[in-house]
Amino acid sequence: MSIWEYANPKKFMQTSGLLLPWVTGLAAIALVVGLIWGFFFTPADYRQGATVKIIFLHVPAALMAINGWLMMLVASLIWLIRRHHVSALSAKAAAPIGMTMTLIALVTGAIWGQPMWGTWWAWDPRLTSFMILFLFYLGYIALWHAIEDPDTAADLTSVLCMVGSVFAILSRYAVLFWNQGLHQGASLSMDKTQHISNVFWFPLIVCMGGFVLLFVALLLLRTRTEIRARRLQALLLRERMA
Amino acid sequence: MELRVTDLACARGGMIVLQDVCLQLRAGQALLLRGPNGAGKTTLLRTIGDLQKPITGTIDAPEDSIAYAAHQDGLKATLTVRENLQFWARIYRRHMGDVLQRMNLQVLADRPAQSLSAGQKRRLGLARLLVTGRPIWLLDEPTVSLDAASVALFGDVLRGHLADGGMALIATHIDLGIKADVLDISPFRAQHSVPQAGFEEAFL
Amino acid sequence: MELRVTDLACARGGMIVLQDVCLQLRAGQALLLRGPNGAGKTTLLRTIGDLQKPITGTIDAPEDSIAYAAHQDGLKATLTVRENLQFWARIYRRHMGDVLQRMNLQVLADRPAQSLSAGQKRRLGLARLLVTGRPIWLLDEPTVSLDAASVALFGDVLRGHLADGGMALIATHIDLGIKADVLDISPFRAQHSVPQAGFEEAFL
Amino acid sequence: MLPELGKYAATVLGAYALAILLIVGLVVLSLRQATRMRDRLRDVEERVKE
Amino acid sequence: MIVLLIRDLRLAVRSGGGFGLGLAFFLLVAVLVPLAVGPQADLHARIAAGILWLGALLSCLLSLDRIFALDHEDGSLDLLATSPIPLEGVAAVKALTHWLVTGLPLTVLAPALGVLLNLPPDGYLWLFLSLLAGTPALSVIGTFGAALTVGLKRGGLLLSLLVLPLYIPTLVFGAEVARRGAEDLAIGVPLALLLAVTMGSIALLPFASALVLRINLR
Amino acid sequence: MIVLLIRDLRLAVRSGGGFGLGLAFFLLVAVLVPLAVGPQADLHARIAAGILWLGALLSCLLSLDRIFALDHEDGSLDLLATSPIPLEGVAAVKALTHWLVTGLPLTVLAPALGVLLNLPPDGYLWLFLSLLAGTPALSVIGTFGAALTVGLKRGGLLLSLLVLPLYIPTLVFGAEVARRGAEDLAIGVPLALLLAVTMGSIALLPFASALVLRINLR
Ligand code: HEM
Ligand SMILES: Nc1ncnc2c1ncn2[C@@H]1O[C@H](COP(=O)(O)OP(=O)(O)OP(=O)(O)O)[C@@H](O)[C@H]1O
Ligand SMILES: Nc1ncnc2c1ncn2[C@@H]1O[C@H](COP(=O)(O)OP(=O)(O)OP(=O)(O)O)[C@@H](O)[C@H]1O
Ligand SMILES: [Mg+2]
Ligand SMILES: [Mg+2]
Repeated sequence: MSIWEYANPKKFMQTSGLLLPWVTGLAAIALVVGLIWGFFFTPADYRQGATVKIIFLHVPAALMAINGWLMMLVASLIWLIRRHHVSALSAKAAAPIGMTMTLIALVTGAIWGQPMWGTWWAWDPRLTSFMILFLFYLGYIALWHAIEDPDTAADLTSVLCMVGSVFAILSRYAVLFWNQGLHQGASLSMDKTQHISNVFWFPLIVCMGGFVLLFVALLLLRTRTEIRARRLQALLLRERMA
Repeated sequence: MELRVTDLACARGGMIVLQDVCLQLRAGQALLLRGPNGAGKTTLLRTIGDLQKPITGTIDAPEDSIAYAAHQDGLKATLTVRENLQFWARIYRRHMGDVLQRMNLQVLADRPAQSLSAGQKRRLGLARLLVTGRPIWLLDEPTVSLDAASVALFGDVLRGHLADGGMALIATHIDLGIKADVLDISPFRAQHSVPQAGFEEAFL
Repeated sequence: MELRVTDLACARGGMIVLQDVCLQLRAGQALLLRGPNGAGKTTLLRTIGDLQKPITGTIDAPEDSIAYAAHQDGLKATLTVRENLQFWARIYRRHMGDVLQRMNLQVLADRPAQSLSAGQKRRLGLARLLVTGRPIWLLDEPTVSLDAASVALFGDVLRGHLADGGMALIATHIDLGIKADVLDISPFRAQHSVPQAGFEEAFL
Repeated sequence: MLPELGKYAATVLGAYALAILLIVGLVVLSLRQATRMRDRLRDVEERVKE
Repeated sequence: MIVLLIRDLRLAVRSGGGFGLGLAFFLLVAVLVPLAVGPQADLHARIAAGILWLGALLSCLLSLDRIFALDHEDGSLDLLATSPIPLEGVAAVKALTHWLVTGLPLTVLAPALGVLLNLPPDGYLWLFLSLLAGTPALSVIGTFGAALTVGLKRGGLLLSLLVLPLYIPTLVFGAEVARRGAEDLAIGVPLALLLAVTMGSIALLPFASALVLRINLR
Repeated sequence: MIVLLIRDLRLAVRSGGGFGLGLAFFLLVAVLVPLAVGPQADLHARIAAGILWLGALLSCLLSLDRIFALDHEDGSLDLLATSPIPLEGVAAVKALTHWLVTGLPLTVLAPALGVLLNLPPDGYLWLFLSLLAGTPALSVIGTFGAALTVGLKRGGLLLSLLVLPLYIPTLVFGAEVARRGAEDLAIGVPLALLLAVTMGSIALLPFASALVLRINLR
């Protein structure tokens, strides 16, 4: 059976209906375990003090903010190439989740920045590119809402997502060029020498898993809502025409 | 040269409006589309004019042979009548010739389009068809706002076009005074059977 | 109650279009304005409707008694048919009553105005007249895009309005199927004599 | 009950509170939209069947 | 007239929101300024109050053309003019709607954007208050400008051009209040002047707008 | 396609000029910034290059909605789509017209406005060159945004919201060139990057615009 089967809305509704409780449960468990572990059972860092505990929200949220956009990009491509409605609707469903994740990363980062750098906000490239990502999400969502016809909206937002991705990457380099920053580099990668210590590493992994699952659960839920909205619209239209 | 539409289904606002439309136009023939308000005449013309995609079915026509005249005339308010026509003539790489005379626009030729009355604008919009040089005309209520004299004038122009081997597909509620077959599109209204359990139907 | 226009001259785009227009409407009377394209029908209606000032002459009508329906219907695309009508009803401090039924709009009541076809939009535009509750209607080509059934429907509505003591002044090129006097406005076309030496005339 | 947060208590608690607020907000919003849509669709499906 | 207000608010919300968009534009300007002038925080702190005021003004400006143009295009302005509501009322309601949809949300958001631009902490309150006092004037003046250009197709740019000079007093006093507030100086005089400008505009300009509308509809 | 270019230029000139208005808006921004941030000359000198770039960008932005909307409203876009000209050509011509009417005059005027803002003398040349290299990208990207929103009534604000994030790379590199030029630093790298962005946009975006237009006309 090909994977495209799941692009059939009926099939998708069945499968996602089965999956949803499990994913939700796992997400809840992972999040609760990870956050409690991180919040209660990790020591304060010798340099950053207790603020290091923010990492368990900040980093997973940042991760999902970027992955959310990537997911939208892939879904948009699938829609443009194979015209599976579910994929367009899932892109629509993902946008608000991604935007919230971006917002969480920004807010926790800002709160963290206050004690660490002595300022809520600095025009560091990482932060700036997140702000820009936030703007891209805003524009994408606004475009979805502005267009009446669902297929046209799907087409246009897909094109915007693709063009936007190119410009988002360009902006990232532009911003890097513009200002070399304060923010720590990505030290998550395994081969880095300055790997953060295991005390923080393990709960962080759990939290990241939790955020991924949370994203998937919300995505399934919202995609189901979008599919239903689409069907509702079609039914109402039919009723009117009859 | 002919226009042949087979088994066409077309949609508007996400709903199939017409189904199984078949029609055929031969050189020199005109066809009047009839149907009550909301029957789907505009939708059908836009689909044949390649402004929207058909849901199913085929439209066979020689390439670059269709000229479409919509409810709106596409006039530029600040350009004069002559400049407006000349622009379209150049776009279609043709000469204007005596088109202004034929649509009785010579006295208005140097007035900006914004200072025309409703019927005068319409005459200019119809004159555009003549400079496209295309054989198949799709006309959506062409005589709206025209007075009797102008309707007759347009009738002459249309007969001339047909005599030259042109074709015309015309949606209208009023009598144009030309000899033409009539196609009532009400029978093609799409049957919206209540969808079954499946979800696929929800997605058109 | 009556509408009386005496010695009216009105201008469009800085040019006097009509001169010495006199007309009179009594309760229950309808008057059809006839005239070729560009004769000045729209200009006359706009002047009587107080959307532009007359150059000379007077327009006598009871205050707040005129409702004007232009080429454009003033619909809000994102509001539904019912909301559109309700808005105007409230503006005129009246109730909608059975207006939707009378214009055969009940099935469309909850659709946004943008999803209507040309003729359906026009029906909604005409329904607005009914909720204004004003006795004098100025109608500029009211039946554009309407199919035969809707024209008949509107004819009924109009007859009802007249029977209730209303009045209507209608510019149209086509037959509405109601009994009414006809006024050809061509004779009122302004004489553009070359202005004499003085400066005043040049400035209208 | 709370772990020792030192002088950064407000910072850490604030960050957690805001982040959790945002997550919960999104979840609640999604759930509400989902139930609403499910109910509306069910109503209409039933009406259409008749 | 309440009816008109309700309809306009509903239209604003339905059409995918003049609501959110003005805010988003404001945010964008706040982000673009540092990208344009470079990343020095001290520099930002010095220009923050002024730039935020300018950003608020520009977002107002961009939404002005919707005030009358939509109603004019679809013919409802003609119909409103012949309706029992006085045109003065229409103009006032339109200005109020514009402020509710644009000025008010901007005012609320502005302090948050102050963070982005390193606005000194003392400045937040005064920025907020100065915008609260000044944005109504922006809406009323803008409505006048919109009424002036209502007949023109896509007169957006001309509108901006006409309105910007009229905005200058509001901008100068408003930005002065916000700046002095941020630097902890006395703000009494500019605040009083700002309030005077606002009150005066609100009291007089709707009449001017109605007059101009009447001329434009002719 | 030349015909289309000529017609559009003629329309731009006749309709009382997108020509003058873009320039005037640019001028106004340059005047308003000092009024908003206060009268310190040293401050102006530091922000001049950036603000002028931002002003140029905003004036471009304001005229974007005219690119397709006028043609869409009066129906000529439908007619153009069924004409022998490919839509890619239409999109390219529209972008070119926009640049000729807006970007080019802005570029020429910018150094003069530099005077108003105390731009250091070294900066004039680089400001001019960076605008010359960057404004075509602004027009092309803007055309894409205008094509996206063409079906929407008064989509002006949404258009700004969609386009501004896309403008960021151009703005950053452009302003960087102008700023470094004013401070006598090396400008090779940002100028090269700016040119790359411009070239890339010009080469690819007209196709995206045509695609989007086709979808919107459906
Ligand atoms: C307001 C803005 C901030 C944003 C948008 C932001 C964004 C990000 C992003 C995107 C990552 C993910 C990096 C990756 O996985 O490769 C990250 C990681 C991180 N951030 Fe932030 N950040 C912000 C502020 C801060 C502040 C103020 C601090 C603390 C001083 C901080 C500390 C960290 C740390 C420790 C990591 C983990 C780095 C690693 O080991 O990978 N961030 N941030
Ligand atoms: N955006 C939309 N959403 C839903 N339905 C629509 C939309 N636009 C049009 N319709 C419907 O599609 C049908 C066909 O419309 P169309 O404009 O083709 O009719 P028409 O035959 O041209 O009518 P008329 O004679 O009034 O011009 C109508 O019933 C109309 O209500
Ligand atoms: N802005 C303008 N400048 C100059 N002349 C104008 C202007 N607008 C209209 N006219 C002229 O005024 C005359 C009257 O126009 P009006 O629209 O009143 O005619 P009408 O009788 O309504 O015609 P139709 O039947 O075509 O609608 C026409 O000859 C028209 O060309
Ligand atoms: Mg039609
Ligand atoms: Mg007329």
